[in-house]
This record gives sequence, C-alpha cells and structure tokens, in this order.
Amino acid sequence: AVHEFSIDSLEEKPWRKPGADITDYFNYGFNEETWRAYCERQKRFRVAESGVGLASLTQN
Amino acid sequence: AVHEFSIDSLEEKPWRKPGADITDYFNYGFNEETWRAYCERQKRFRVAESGVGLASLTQN
Amino acid sequence: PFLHIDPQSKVKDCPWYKRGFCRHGPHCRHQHLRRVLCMNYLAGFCPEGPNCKHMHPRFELPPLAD
Ligand SMILES: [Zn+2]
Ligand SMILES: [Zn+2]
Repeated sequence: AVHEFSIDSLEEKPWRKPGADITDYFNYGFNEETWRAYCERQKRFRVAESGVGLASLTQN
Repeated sequence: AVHEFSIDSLEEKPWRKPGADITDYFNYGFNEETWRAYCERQKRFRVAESGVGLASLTQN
Repeated sequence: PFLHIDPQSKVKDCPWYKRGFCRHGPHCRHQHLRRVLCMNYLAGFCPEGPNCKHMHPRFELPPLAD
C-alpha cells in the first residue's frame, strides 16, 4: 500500500521542481509536509490499533 | 446560489433507468454509492488535512 | 468579428466526466473517456505525478463556462 513507503525514501522529489504542479502528485490539498504528518499519524494510529481497522478506513 | 454540486440535488437520475449504461455517467467504475463516498472522502480530507479547498468546491 | 466555432469543441474531453461524474451521460456534447483511477492518488499521493499511467482526477469543479 502507498502508506508503507515513506515519501522520504524517494530519491527524486519532482514536485519541488520549478513549474511542477503539486496537485499532479498530491490529492486533497496535501503537500509534502501535511502528507508526511498524515502518514505519521496513520502509522501511530495503526500501532495503537494493533493493525486492525485501518484497512477498512483507508481503502474507500 | 452557492451550494455544493451533488448528485443528490439532481431531480432526475437517468442512470438508474433500465437500459442505461452507468459508465456513460460515472467514470473510474464509480456508481452512485461509491461516487457519493468519494465526494465525502474528498471533502473530509480537504478540510481535515489542509483546511483549504472548500471554497473551490462550493462555488457552483 | 466573425463567430469562431472551435471544431475541436465537439470532441473535447468532458471535464465533469473526467472529474468522475457527468449528469448528461450519453447526451453530453463532450467526450466521455473511460479511465482508470490511480489508487495511490486516491490514497493521497502518487510519486509518478503527471507521468502516471492512471488518472489523477481533480475534485475542483470545472469552470462554469459550459
Ligand atoms: Zn459530460
Ligand atoms: Zn498515479
């Protein structure tokens, strides 16, 4: 799933380039920072929930 | 008037009629229910994650 | 001035359908191209950006021009 890989693991960050349209990469008005924060929150939530429940929340 | 465009605001729902091809109306394999869920998800995420975007969603 | 009718307008990609839903269905004057939604973009982020082979639909409403 997309949440498994971290945005920080990407060598290239083409959305940072001049002329790039960030909405080509990020949905819902996310940007790099808010997306990272969202992923962190998801991860923490997942740990707290012992891995249950999240799949049903995010796959729809 | 400023209101959100929603399929629920449509008086006619021609895609429900017998013989109608739902893919003429809905892209990406959406149907009425999944499209509604998708719209809700968009609104929820936009408000929660970025705090922006609602204005652009409601100007119709 | 003369009336300019864009010959391409009839086959223009329907912005509403591209968004996900068009109320005009088969009667729309624009083209309804069936596409595949990018699951990464649906989740929130796709590293392929504009080079992705699937669609990254914008949720903003198309301009009211038509
Ligand atoms: Zn259309
Ligand atoms: Zn993609």
